[in-house]
Amino acid sequence: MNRQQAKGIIETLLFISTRPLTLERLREVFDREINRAAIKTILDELIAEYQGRNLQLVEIGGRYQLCTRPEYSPWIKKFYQIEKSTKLSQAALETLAIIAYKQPITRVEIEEIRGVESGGVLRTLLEKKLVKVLGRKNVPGKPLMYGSTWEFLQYFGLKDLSELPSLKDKELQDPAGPAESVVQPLCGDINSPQDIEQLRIPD
Amino acid sequence: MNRQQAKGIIETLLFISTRPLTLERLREVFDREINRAAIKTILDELIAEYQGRNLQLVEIGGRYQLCTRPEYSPWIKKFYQIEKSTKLSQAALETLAIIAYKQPITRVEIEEIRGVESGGVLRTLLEKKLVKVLGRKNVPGKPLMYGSTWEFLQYFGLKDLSELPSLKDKELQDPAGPAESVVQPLCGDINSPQDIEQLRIPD
Amino acid sequence: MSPSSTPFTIKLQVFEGPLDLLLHLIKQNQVDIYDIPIALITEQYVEYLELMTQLNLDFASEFLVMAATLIEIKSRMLLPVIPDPEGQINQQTDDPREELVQRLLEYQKFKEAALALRKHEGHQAEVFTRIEDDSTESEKDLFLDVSMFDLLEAFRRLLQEKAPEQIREITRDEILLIDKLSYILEQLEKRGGKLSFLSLTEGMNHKLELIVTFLALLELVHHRLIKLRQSRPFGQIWIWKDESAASQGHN
Repeated sequence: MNRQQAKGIIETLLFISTRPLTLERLREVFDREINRAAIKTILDELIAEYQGRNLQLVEIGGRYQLCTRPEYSPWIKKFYQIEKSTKLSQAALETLAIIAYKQPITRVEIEEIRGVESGGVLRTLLEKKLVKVLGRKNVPGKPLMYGSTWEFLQYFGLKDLSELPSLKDKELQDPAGPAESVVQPLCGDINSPQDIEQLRIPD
Repeated sequence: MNRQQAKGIIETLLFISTRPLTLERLREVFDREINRAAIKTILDELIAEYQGRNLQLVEIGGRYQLCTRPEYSPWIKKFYQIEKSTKLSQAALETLAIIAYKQPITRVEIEEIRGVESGGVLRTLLEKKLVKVLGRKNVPGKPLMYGSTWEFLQYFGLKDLSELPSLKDKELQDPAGPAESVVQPLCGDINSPQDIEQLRIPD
Repeated sequence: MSPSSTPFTIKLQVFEGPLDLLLHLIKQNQVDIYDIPIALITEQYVEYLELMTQLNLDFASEFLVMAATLIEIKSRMLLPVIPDPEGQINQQTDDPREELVQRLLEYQKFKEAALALRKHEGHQAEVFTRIEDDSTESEKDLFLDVSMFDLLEAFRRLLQEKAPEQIREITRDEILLIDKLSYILEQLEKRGGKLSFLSLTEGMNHKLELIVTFLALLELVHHRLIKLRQSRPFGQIWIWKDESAASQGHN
């Protein structure tokens, strides 16, 4: 198998799949006889080639997908008579932001930050698969811990969690005051319980 | 609307549609403000451009469709086979859930809950190593008892069985609904025969 | 009914919680978040709550808790600062507002983050992928990419939507899967090949019966006799006769 053929196969598979594909899934088709690096190079080449085209190849959360360009959406909507898409509520968006930056996080910890009961919003997010249960926290009551999903990245078009906008807020930063810790998006393995930080409970 | 934009729109529509499109159907999206000849020219241009690519744009019986090239079909078939084998069917998922929550459990007991013969599904799950034989139940016939495996935990990203979501968890419940648990995860040692509970369908 | 047509009402409903309302008041008054004039803010905060009450608007109990907190802070501000046993006066920990300021700052960060995410959401809503072909959909129904939560969720909703009216002893052979299978197909035939899940389960109050019906549906999907469709998440589930499979003579 030469490289050009492998590229053709990869582009073909990206085209026929209606779902985004991981590098590993693509490798399986070659019986893993092509190494990851080679596939990554081909994918990067394809992404670059598509930059000059009417379609685009995007990487989201480690998955690759051929998709349309945003500027053509009015015609797609017209063609398929798609109505305006429903957006997430402010409450859902807020909760989602907290989960994305603070994962793994429990419901009580989310409510601590939001200042309001958040069970209903959390349920909606679970149903929409934008968040998932990561496990249980090792504290009394063993509450569930939540984190963001791959669908979360897709919904917002993020390549990975490191692409989350930074939380630093200039306006509210007090230069004289104690250095407010900037919450950094978590990029690594978020499943290990060591990563759990105790949130201070205001009394 | 310039010509380049019209071309981008046409290519985009051909891409997202999995069915072949007629020239007339494409014209509708422009409110028929572009004449047939102009659209035909754009389509012919696109066909020519795609000749140097890994995908192809074909005209069949007056309909246009973006599709793959025949030489890639072996890989497409392989890809779909992998897709199919790596996903669990709904029946398998059902059975797996019953085993996970009710282990150790015999085939007959599973079938009592599901109401259907489950030998085939059980075999698939055993092959995929998602369930394993835990031992024999001390009742006439000495039927085999099944339980979940380490691979099961891995598949669902669970640390251990205690992480299985329980319906008692507040977040997973409807606030309006009754706080009632249907299935409880088993947390202790599941290998001792004393733990065997007679299956009962919750009422 | 509340007079929801007044612009005032609409504005009130925007607040996601007490912290949101407080941030609004701080911004409106153009005061320093590190030096909140607590008497002024408390007064305005309580005014808002009173207004909401007058307008008969529901607000979460957390709003009331915050009002109490504000009033407590206000009264503590009036007390003289007492040095701790070592005779130290710690401005940082002794300012009764400190706790609240930290909470507001923390919440503010995520409010901003949500705003940034909103932009991403808008952009991504304009990107489309290939539309799934109908002919492959029945295949997709069979092989779902699901998590454990999906299953439990499906089950939970099923059982909760139909809270049992009465619990009675029933013998196992009273509800047979085969009966439910034929019942579903019969109902489908009666209603021209399309049936909503809700109307199918109408009048079924016993959990076991619902469970068996649910399993019967899955079984029919498996044998490609029916298709289950949902046009959107949380939407009504529709049961369709699977014409394609019938013509192929699938068993």
